[in-house]
Amino acid sequence: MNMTSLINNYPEISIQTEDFDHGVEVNLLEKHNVEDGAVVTFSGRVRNNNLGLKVRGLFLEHYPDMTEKLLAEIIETAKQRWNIGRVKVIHRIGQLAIGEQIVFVGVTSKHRQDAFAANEFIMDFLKVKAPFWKKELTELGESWLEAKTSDKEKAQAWSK
Amino acid sequence: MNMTSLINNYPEISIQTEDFDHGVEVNLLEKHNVEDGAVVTFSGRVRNNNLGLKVRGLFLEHYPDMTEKLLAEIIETAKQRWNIGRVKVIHRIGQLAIGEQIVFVGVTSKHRQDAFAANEFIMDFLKVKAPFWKKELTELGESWLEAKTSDKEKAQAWSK
Amino acid sequence: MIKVIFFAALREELGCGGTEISATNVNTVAEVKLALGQQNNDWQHYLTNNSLLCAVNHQMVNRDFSVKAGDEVAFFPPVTGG
Amino acid sequence: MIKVIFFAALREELGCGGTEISATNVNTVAEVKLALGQQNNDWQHYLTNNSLLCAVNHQMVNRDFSVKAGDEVAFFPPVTGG
Repeated sequence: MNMTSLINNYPEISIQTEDFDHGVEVNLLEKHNVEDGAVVTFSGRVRNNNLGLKVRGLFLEHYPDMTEKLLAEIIETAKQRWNIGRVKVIHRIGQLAIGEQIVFVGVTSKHRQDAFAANEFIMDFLKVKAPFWKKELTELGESWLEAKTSDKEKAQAWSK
Repeated sequence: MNMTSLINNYPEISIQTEDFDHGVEVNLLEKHNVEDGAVVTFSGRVRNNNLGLKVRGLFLEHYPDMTEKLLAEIIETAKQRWNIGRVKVIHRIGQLAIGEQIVFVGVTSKHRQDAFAANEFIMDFLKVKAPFWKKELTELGESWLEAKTSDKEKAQAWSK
Repeated sequence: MIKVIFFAALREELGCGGTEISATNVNTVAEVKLALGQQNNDWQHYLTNNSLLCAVNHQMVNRDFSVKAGDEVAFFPPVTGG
Repeated sequence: MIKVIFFAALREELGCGGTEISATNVNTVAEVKLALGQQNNDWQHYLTNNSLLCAVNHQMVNRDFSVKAGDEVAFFPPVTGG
């Protein structure tokens, strides 16, 4: 077990309405963590278009408690599969404007390959497993996003 | 061509002795960049051990001008291979202590898979192509690091 | 009683975030749907949508999964977070 | 003249960061090494190390690559950045 995961007061998962600071999160991942030389982060923002339609904003709904449970399972699976140190997953909910941050995944490891793979794995499964739903406000009105086949395929590709 | 790469005063490559701010770099990658929803970053720090030896610090030497040329070629290759937006590569030189940041690679894209792949590609080729050399100060004295076979193999794997 | 909750598009289609049904004669997820449809005819159409997912006590399950009094049963469309 | 520079372990082994050699009778990278070894016998051992890399005008090349007056020829060990 990695010593760094024993540090208290460092929740791995945060579902929140408020914004987060990318730099602060990276610093927390690296704080008192001189074993892990590599940190890979993913962050996703609200884009200004989707499938050719101009997007004005997003509304994010989730299933409280189940979200945290699912994310914890995904992180645990990643930790069993790769040699990684700390993990942080932040996902925002509620009303978000263009350009706002939606999601952050940070993973530390001794060797970069583990951090890259585990981070992408966590994102791929977050996309298809974690109970979040996006409603898009476009120039044509509001509509719930449909799940993408490509996301399903990405998640399935990990079991090959 | 991605509009965002036309923005001036945003050098893609920086070789520097001074430290950098991870959060500031991510903000710059995302500034006036609402097309790209995904940002993947890699950052590497000086670890406190290598091959079982306690490390006290690193000295980083490079071949000025050739480094920038090689990194620009690697970035260009990544841009041809994946649909990515902005790229930033920072590499520090000189004397670095335990825990200090060595390298930062940031890539934005419309879809996360491109940013993950391009970032790891850039790191893998930076490792085996860019003329940097690390001298390690361990408990047994100073020694130049040897290139790793595993790094060579990772870079070669991209041409499969 | 069994607690039933709905999310996202389904919540809006039903015009309802959640309800409760009696656990009597309701032994599986499929029977929860049936009971909900009997309680409110307008819901039947939306609840028979094949892409709907179901979780019982925060665990993804299929239509044959057993339910009992006190369970929380959630129905929702495929997830779209991240 | 041809400008020659050395990096990292090689620089320390030779005790020299760079020098210049005459371009006369020096047409390839291999001949640059030969001329350097003739100029300083102690260097021969280090310059014949098979893992050494060479760049001419910032471009990676092999031992048969042509060089001419005004070129910058660099010798160095395998790189270890990142």
